[in-house]
Amino acid sequence: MDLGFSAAEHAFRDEARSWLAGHVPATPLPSLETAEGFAAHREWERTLFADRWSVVTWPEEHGGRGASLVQWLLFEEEYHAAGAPGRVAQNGISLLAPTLFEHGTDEQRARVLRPMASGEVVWAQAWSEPESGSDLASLRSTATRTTGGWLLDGQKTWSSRAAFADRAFGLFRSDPDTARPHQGLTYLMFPLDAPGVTVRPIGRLDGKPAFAELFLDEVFVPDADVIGEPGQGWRVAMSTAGNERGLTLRSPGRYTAAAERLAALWRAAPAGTDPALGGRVADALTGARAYQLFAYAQASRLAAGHSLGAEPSLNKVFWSELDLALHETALELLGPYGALSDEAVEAPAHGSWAEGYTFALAGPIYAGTNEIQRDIIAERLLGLPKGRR
Amino acid sequence: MDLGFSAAEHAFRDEARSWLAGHVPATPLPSLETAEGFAAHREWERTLFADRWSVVTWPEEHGGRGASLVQWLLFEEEYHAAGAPGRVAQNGISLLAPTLFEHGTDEQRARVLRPMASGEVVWAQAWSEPESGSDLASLRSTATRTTGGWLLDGQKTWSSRAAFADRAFGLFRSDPDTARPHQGLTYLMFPLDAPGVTVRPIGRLDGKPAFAELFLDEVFVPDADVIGEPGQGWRVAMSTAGNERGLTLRSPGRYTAAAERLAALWRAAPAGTDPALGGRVADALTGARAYQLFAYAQASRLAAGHSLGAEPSLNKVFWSELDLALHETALELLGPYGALSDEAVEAPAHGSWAEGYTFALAGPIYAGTNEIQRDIIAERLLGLPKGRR
Amino acid sequence: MRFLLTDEQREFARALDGMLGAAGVPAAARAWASGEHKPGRALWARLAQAGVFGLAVPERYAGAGRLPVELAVAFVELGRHAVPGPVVETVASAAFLTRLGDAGAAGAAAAGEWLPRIAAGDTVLSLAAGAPYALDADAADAVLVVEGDTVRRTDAHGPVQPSLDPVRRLSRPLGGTVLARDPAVSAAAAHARDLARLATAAQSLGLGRALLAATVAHVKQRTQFAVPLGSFQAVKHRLADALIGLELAEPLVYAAALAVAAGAPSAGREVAAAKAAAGEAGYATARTALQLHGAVGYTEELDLSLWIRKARPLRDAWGTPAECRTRVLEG
Amino acid sequence: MRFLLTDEQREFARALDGMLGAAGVPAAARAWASGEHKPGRALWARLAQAGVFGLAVPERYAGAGRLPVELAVAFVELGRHAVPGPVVETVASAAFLTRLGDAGAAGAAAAGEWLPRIAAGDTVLSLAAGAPYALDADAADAVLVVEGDTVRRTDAHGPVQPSLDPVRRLSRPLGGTVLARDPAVSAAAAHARDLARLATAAQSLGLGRALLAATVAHVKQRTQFAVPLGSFQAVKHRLADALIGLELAEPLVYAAALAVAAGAPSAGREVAAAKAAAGEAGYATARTALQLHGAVGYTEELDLSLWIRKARPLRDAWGTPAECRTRVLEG
Repeated sequence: MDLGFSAAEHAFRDEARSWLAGHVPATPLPSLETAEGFAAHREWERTLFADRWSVVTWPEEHGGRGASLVQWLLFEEEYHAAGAPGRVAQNGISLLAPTLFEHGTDEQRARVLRPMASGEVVWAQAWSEPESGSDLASLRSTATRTTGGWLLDGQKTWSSRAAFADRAFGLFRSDPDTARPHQGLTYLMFPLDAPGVTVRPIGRLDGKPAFAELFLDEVFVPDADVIGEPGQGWRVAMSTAGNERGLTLRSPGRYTAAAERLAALWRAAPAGTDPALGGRVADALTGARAYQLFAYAQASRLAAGHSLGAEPSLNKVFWSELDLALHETALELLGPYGALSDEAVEAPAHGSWAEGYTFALAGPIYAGTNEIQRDIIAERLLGLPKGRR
Repeated sequence: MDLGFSAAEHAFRDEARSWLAGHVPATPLPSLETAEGFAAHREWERTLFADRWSVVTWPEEHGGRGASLVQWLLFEEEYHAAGAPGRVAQNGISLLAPTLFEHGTDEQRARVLRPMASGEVVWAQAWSEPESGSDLASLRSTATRTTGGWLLDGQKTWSSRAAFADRAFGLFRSDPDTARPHQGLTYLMFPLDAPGVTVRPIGRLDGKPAFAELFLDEVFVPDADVIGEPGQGWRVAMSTAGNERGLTLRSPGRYTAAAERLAALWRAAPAGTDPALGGRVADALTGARAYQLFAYAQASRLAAGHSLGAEPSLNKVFWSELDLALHETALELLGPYGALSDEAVEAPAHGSWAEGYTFALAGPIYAGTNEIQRDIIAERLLGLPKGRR
Repeated sequence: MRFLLTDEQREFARALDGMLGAAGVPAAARAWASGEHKPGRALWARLAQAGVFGLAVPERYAGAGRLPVELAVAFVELGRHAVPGPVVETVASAAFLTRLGDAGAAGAAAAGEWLPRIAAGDTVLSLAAGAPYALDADAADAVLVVEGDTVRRTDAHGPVQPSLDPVRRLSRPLGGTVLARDPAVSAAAAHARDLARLATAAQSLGLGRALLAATVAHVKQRTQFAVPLGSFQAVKHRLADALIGLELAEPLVYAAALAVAAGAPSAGREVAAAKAAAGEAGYATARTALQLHGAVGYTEELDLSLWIRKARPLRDAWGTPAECRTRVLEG
Repeated sequence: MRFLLTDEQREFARALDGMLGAAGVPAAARAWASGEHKPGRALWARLAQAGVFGLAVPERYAGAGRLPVELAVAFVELGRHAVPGPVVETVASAAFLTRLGDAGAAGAAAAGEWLPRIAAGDTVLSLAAGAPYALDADAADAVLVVEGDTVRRTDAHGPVQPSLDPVRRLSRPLGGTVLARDPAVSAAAAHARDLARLATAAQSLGLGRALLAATVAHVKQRTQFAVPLGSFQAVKHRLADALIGLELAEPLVYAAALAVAAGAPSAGREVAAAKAAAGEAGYATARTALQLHGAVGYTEELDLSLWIRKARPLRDAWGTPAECRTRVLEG
């Protein structure tokens, strides 16, 4: 049992730190969820990619550094500690790329990955449909066979970043006659500017168009943009849904950095601040550290050849509740200034606490609600009986 | 809308207060859950009854004062504020007596009520069976017809106070052939010292025999001790299970008094006490006041001829969680002395906080677990669909 | 003792509920958020006509007399319908000006000038006391700014600072003229703060009731895994907890109103307890509403967002739960 | 970085688990609670034989060297099996005496006298530092009492004060002789406190694991309303939360052990964080175990009660969550 890092890990961390010190913008970029901010963040992805910091765990041939998961954790710690911008390429990198690595063709990888990592092509996910929230197997949008490809019809929703993104990926029902709802689905990539695609931005709680509805009317997708076998989409999507991806969706570095900033707020709090908030700051520090260490242990197990199984459901519940508690504590520490939106000129820390709070409110909902995750934990990790809810 | 009390209510409260001031033992009685304490508490019931303070809401003919529910609430406030002893007659008074008033015969009331109220006959409830906890309809103990009465067989458990009590009441399956589990049950009263009854005391968490297992082997019960019609026991038991009884099971006075004592602990806490505990003390004060006011509103509605329906489920969840939070806060305020059991010579306040904590731990379990109560709240008060859990 | 709303009070609530339900409040709130106050002011006039503002104004100033219970009843409905604007600040200003008038202090003339206009719905006031920002100063006819024993009135304010509830527009009051400098000012401000807490607690309660009702309706109708969402035990229990929080906060609110009405020494403590409990219950219900609506609850498209976003600022306005708990402990 | 227990550490845990599972610990614990220490002392000897106490004793005193990670591994198992006695106090005493010996202070002779005997399981020590009571003074060969720069040893104690966990017997140490009066005493006591916190955190973790396992087994087997209790979503979610708490506390415990092993400046903070998290997770799991077992969980008849009653005192021993949070904030 050893928490010491190797010379290579130290060197990697140092290199990341000094690169970030030289490149992270001095003032925060405009919000990622605005047109202006989206463009600025896309530019930032280009900067990251140019020096091979966009996708450190990818092979060098695709613009990465072949970094280990541990190195990625260290990079993320440095990244968030440096206050670097949010990642507009995140959806593609964390949701689509693992699927391409496992199920894509060489041609797809060669064509898709580099532009994804450089921000040239920003990807949106298109999983949910109006009647399919947690119950993804009940999808209704269709992919119909046509010459050289497929025609997509139907409606997708809660497509993060789709208001400004270039392309999207999702599951479509290619065989309506299967007996079970998980069968007959196909995993496809499609352009958001193609004929037949209508993108209707949806404002989240703070009004920013953080996601969109997609209306698809005979949208042509060539065979080259099917991932895996047609009809096998559910298996393709699920095979990379857990495990490493559950860990990499939200890195511990995000929370260790936020907890440190929270502790700084606490230390600077004016006299008369509710002393009970101190305990909550301590809990945030401890929670962030716990998640960091838990991830180290998971990375160690993966490196030792173990699988995580359903364990990432623990991560999801934990980081989403930590994030919310942390930001609620921050807003309380800010007193009357905690009421300001991130767009207020006088908002503390350029509005990052307000933005973080709004973002955190969604945490228990997306990527599988925490209710679903607790069911999974109980059934798959504790072995409790399925079936009734 | 008026929170002012009438002259009669004031007079009643004043009379109770001055009687209590003259009669409440200066030092607490030994624990109710011990043989010695049981005897002392039985004696206290006799004292209460002698001056008609045992069952204030009962008609005068049965030893009460015909007091209103509001007067009862005021009496309970005074009772607990005075630090008066726990009520060993409580099970009979709050669980059996309402059933007798509604479904008993004049003969039963004349025979049973006064000795119950005076502590001469202490009653234990015998609802649960080893395989029937929350699921009371699955009872297996039987009542078999015999000349002039019934023979009871089977096993009951979690029979509160049965280790020292005189008689018990419960439901028995008198017709094993009914289609539905709620049918064919009969409500009976039986002696705990009769031939065929074996009482095995069970120690609760602190070791005290607060309840017992009852083994029944052809225990004869005369027809005179059936309440309501044979076979109608479920209906008889349930008709008084909710409504007023849900309110009177745990009076608000218990919590307002405990919250005031908690606030006194807080004011006397040594320097260096966790300041966050202050917020929890305030919450206990507010919670106790809320429950008091909620009960006033319920009493007002009952007086106006309304019914409470499933509402007492709200009371149950609220007071049980309040009680636990309040006692956990007290133990924290007591620092190292909060670890002592009520039997420790150095236990603060004669061990009442420790005893109260142990008792509070059971609150979310008995009288319908809080999980069951939340199901009831959701289904009956909010109208959510039944069936799945 | 009869701790129940009277038939008249219930009827008043029902009438307000009906009026507000038909008045297009969500549209007015959205307009208000964009700085367009006309529909909100029209709504304001209707509230005045229904007698809401007169409940904080004595009869000698053309009000209905100070009626805190009825005021609480009204503010539950204002919360239930997420009415925009400095409604709390205006009635608190009325309470402040009335006290100032009672004390015969320097600002008494202001009471005579403004109170009848407040009752009539012609004047919208904001109030800042011990806080950097005033609510909706850009929509108000004036802002009263209390600092210690001094009260100023001003029409000027700094740039609007959007808040997490965009319908609540905050800005710093600037400059202004001194209305009064008198020891009675701080006493009047303390009383006004209590009334503001009471009205805000009532709003939180009404807001929570509306959120609970909307969420119960949603989970009955929305199916997942082929059954209604509301048949899942986790959903049931979360909604049961929301109901418990609101049901137990409600009597605290009305008891606090009675204490204020009676001028009881306990009023400050009771108002604080009600504010903490109702504010927390409202916010907890909003979190539940958001979680159980899922992504659709997280959008500003549903009117639900008007309610969800308001829960936290109401919880904190005029006394955070921590401040209120401290007040409760003071006894 | 390889933040995993080694095969040797796992094997050590497995061996202890097996030994304790077969050793009749619950009976020993019940005897201990009644003041009958013989079975507990026999168990103590077997723990010593397995090398547990030597993990806190340097090699020069016939120990295995100071091995905080292995000590944490061992104490997880001691917690899992609810082992009675001042196990934490004895290893903390060992840490204290070792430091005193290192400092060459007046009490160094005591190190030479006691440490080999602690490692061998021949000496049971209790330790009181800044607290009125010592744990199991009636069972210990001696109690070390630290006050500021002074440490006393005593065999005398006041009457046993039963605690809410009857297996934990508290009493006031009385009188005694001064072992040392030296600035090194308080530094050694601070170090001992950290080790006590670490060991207690590990116990809480093991205790919680055992409670969770027992409760999962119970709800799989127990039926209500014709289905297993474990098929109810409310039951599932409560157990899921217990697992989350324990899983996330575990790495804090081992990281704290590594920090202590390395003598890192962060050790005190890390130990405090681990103590708070593991203590709260253990207590929360005990509450869940009690609730989901229902009435049967509330009796002392089931051995489960030995675990349930220990969760809260372990949470509070050697630093309540509040004290530990304060320590975390100090950085």
